[in-house]
Amino acid sequence: MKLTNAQIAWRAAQDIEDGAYVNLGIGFPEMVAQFQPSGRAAIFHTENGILNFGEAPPAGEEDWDLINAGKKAVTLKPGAAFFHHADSFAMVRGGHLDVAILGAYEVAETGDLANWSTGPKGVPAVGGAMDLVHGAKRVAVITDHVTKDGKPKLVKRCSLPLTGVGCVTRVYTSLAVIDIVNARFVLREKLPTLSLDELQALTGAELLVEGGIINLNVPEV
Amino acid sequence: MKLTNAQIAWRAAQDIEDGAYVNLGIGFPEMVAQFQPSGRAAIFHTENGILNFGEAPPAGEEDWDLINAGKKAVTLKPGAAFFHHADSFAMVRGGHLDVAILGAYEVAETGDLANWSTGPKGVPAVGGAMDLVHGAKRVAVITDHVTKDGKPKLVKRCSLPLTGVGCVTRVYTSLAVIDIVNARFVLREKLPTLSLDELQALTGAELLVEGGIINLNVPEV
Amino acid sequence: MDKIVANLAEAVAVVEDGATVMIGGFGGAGAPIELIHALIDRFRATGSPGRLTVINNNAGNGRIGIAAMIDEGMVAKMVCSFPRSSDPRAFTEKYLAGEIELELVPQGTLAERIRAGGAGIPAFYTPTSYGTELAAGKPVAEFEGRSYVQERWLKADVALIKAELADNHGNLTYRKAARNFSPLMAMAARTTVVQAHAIVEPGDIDPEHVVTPGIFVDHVVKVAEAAQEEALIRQGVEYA
Amino acid sequence: MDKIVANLAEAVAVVEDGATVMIGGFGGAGAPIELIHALIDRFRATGSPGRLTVINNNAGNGRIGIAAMIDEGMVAKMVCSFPRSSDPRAFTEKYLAGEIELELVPQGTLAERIRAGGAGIPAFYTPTSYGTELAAGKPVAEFEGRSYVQERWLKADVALIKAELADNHGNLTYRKAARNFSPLMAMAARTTVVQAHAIVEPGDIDPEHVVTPGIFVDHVVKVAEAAQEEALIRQGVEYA
Repeated sequence: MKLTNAQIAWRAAQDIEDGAYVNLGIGFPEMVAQFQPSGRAAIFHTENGILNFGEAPPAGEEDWDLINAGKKAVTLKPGAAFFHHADSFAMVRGGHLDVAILGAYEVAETGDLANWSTGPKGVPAVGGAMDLVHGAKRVAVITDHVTKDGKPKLVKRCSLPLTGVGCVTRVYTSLAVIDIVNARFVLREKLPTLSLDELQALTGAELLVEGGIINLNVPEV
Repeated sequence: MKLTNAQIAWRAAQDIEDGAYVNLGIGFPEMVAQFQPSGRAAIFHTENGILNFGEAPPAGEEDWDLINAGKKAVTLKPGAAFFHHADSFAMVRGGHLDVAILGAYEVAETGDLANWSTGPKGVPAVGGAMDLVHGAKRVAVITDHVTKDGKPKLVKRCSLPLTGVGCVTRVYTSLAVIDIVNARFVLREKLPTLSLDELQALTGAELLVEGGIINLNVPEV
Repeated sequence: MDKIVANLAEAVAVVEDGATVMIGGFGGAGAPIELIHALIDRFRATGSPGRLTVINNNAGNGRIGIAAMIDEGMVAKMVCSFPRSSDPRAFTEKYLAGEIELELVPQGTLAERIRAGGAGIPAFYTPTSYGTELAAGKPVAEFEGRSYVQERWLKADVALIKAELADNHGNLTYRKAARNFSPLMAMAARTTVVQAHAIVEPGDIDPEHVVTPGIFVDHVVKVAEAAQEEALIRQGVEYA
Repeated sequence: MDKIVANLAEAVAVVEDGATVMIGGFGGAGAPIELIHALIDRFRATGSPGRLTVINNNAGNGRIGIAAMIDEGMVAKMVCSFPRSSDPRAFTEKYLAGEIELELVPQGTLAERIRAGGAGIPAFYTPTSYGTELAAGKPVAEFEGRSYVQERWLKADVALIKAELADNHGNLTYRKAARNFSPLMAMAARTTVVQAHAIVEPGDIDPEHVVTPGIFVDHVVKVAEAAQEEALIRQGVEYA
């Protein structure tokens, strides 16, 4: 038993404050926007030059000059702004975003992240990933706890090419919520159906426990 | 006999091409704008964030949010633009201006310019002078040929604090037009009433002559 | 999301003793006179905030605005490019008496250092000031045969700026050349406080026309009838 | 002052063999398809310009635009952050065959390097890519206890960009997120060539709303009915 991607996104969304400025990585992290708790409205930033964009328009009503970083059509909310790429990455690199939520191939207990390259084969592509891991006040990762063939994605040291060094502070997985404190994994929440030993066995570095573990209860979404 | 400031400004204005982007230093250099040859229109830049500003408004009609770098009220011409200070100095430093015309305390044959400080006394103030000497495709100086007490302003090496190193390429003085080529003064034009020896005696470094001296004839303005 | 605050006193409450404060404006254009005077009012009433480092292109004019802050003894240091004006007494007197520190920065370098602070660029190279006394002690490097000076970012605890329109997200426009340093300072300060001529509904500022996106803004106070520093100077007004 | 040129062929005549060409756009938003296709037409007719270095966020999509340039064999090197797209065949095939060079640059670093080129900043420090293979061989330095990578400016011989409105001074506005890299590229190229949806009289663009001031622009050509790259891709259009 594990959380679906939507449930991981839901859990990550609970930690986003009202009025926070948020960048969601392309792909799976984009789902986080769907699960904002009622009464809270984050302002979403896309690195191609929009603040405060909203949902996708209905099919057929796309404006292809109004897209997000994943090149998907979006809409604007009142109070939006357009700006060029240098200003956009000034927001990123300058520490103006409250949260960036990204996907991962591997996260190390040191906070190192690998999420852009699976190695030297094929065409490498980095996009904004290496910029996003620097600057946001909080860099969080959402990910399955293990790879498709069951290997830990939370590891002692990354084996894949790094996106950034010591940048991740919280990981939301399909099994747990884990903070990175002083270059160690600290377990905060886990699925109640899973024992600590079972979770540890699926994790590539030691899980510390400080002051109790909360049950990770996520609704069906 | 020497040129008035207005006549020096007139002479400098003759070298500004139609459509050139020009920054005029505050004070005396601002006069250059009055003497554009007919049929030519330069675009004037002021470092506080305006392109294509025009003359001063009539007294009493000033808008003090519409000023030049000397804090004098100006007007706009059609096709003007406002921008912030970083963009403004990107224009300066990035080589986008065709000409900057500045005043001088001293100009050395090396192209060094001293025009911001007369020494350690009083309150130092530099403004945009050190930025303007870098980046414009052509940095010209307009100045009296000598100081008020008759000392050369065109010198072998500057004695006053430098504004920039090797930056000036042409000097329009009250007596002559002089280019700086390979760190030497090359005389191009002089008042016909003055002999070369007389001009040399008023100049602090050797004047080279290459291919003839043109008579510096300037109308009453 | 509502960044609007009720009054000037609340707007400037964020400035603490010893803070570094960026203040928008080039001469009188863009000078947030009402925010500055609210800060002076607070200092007169409470003795705080003092020992400020103020970053502005100039160092005050006459007996109002930044000059009045200096007169009041609130300012320990000025970072500016041109500490002269039509009436520079306030700064000049304190400076010559050794009672105020001055960091003189070329204007374009000042702008770029502030932008760098806002953009997360800790250092950059510029040709400006190379070979001059203002480059003394700074690292130099050669790129493609030309020499450059390394300059560091400038950041601030608070920016005080003046805008034309604002919405409750903090999106801003400016008025003419009153724009100058303000969009950069909004980026470079931990807390940006804005006095706006008018507050409009979100969406009333066309997203294409936003100059400062709200992400760079923390507090906005409406000052519909703002004074223009140059006009006050010409009227001989003193904030005393 | 008149920067308007009569047609696309004249607009792209400035691009020479071996040139470095910045091309605006992020995916399809802002891609100056008509300028690119005019360049391809010239190449097909004359065999020039070839051996180009192209700077763009991406490396083309489908069989149009930059992808068509690559297919045509005009491009020796791409500088980009993300050489993938919904149909990346053109670049992928040439890259895997070793027939095209790739300089991969993080997106924010790419933007900042282009801005630096336009702003006369030969080098700057950024935290981006520190400790990664994309920082290999680059100088690093520590500021205030944190490590940064030194990055160099990017300049170009020519920029090809798409604007919404232009006047004959070259003042520009953009449409929505089609703005992206274009204002930066206009600054960083020796010659900036613009295709504009409409050409208006000087003064028709409010000086407050100008995004790219004319000083950064050299030639403007009107393309009233410009194609949108993404729309062409979805229609399956190929420029062959």
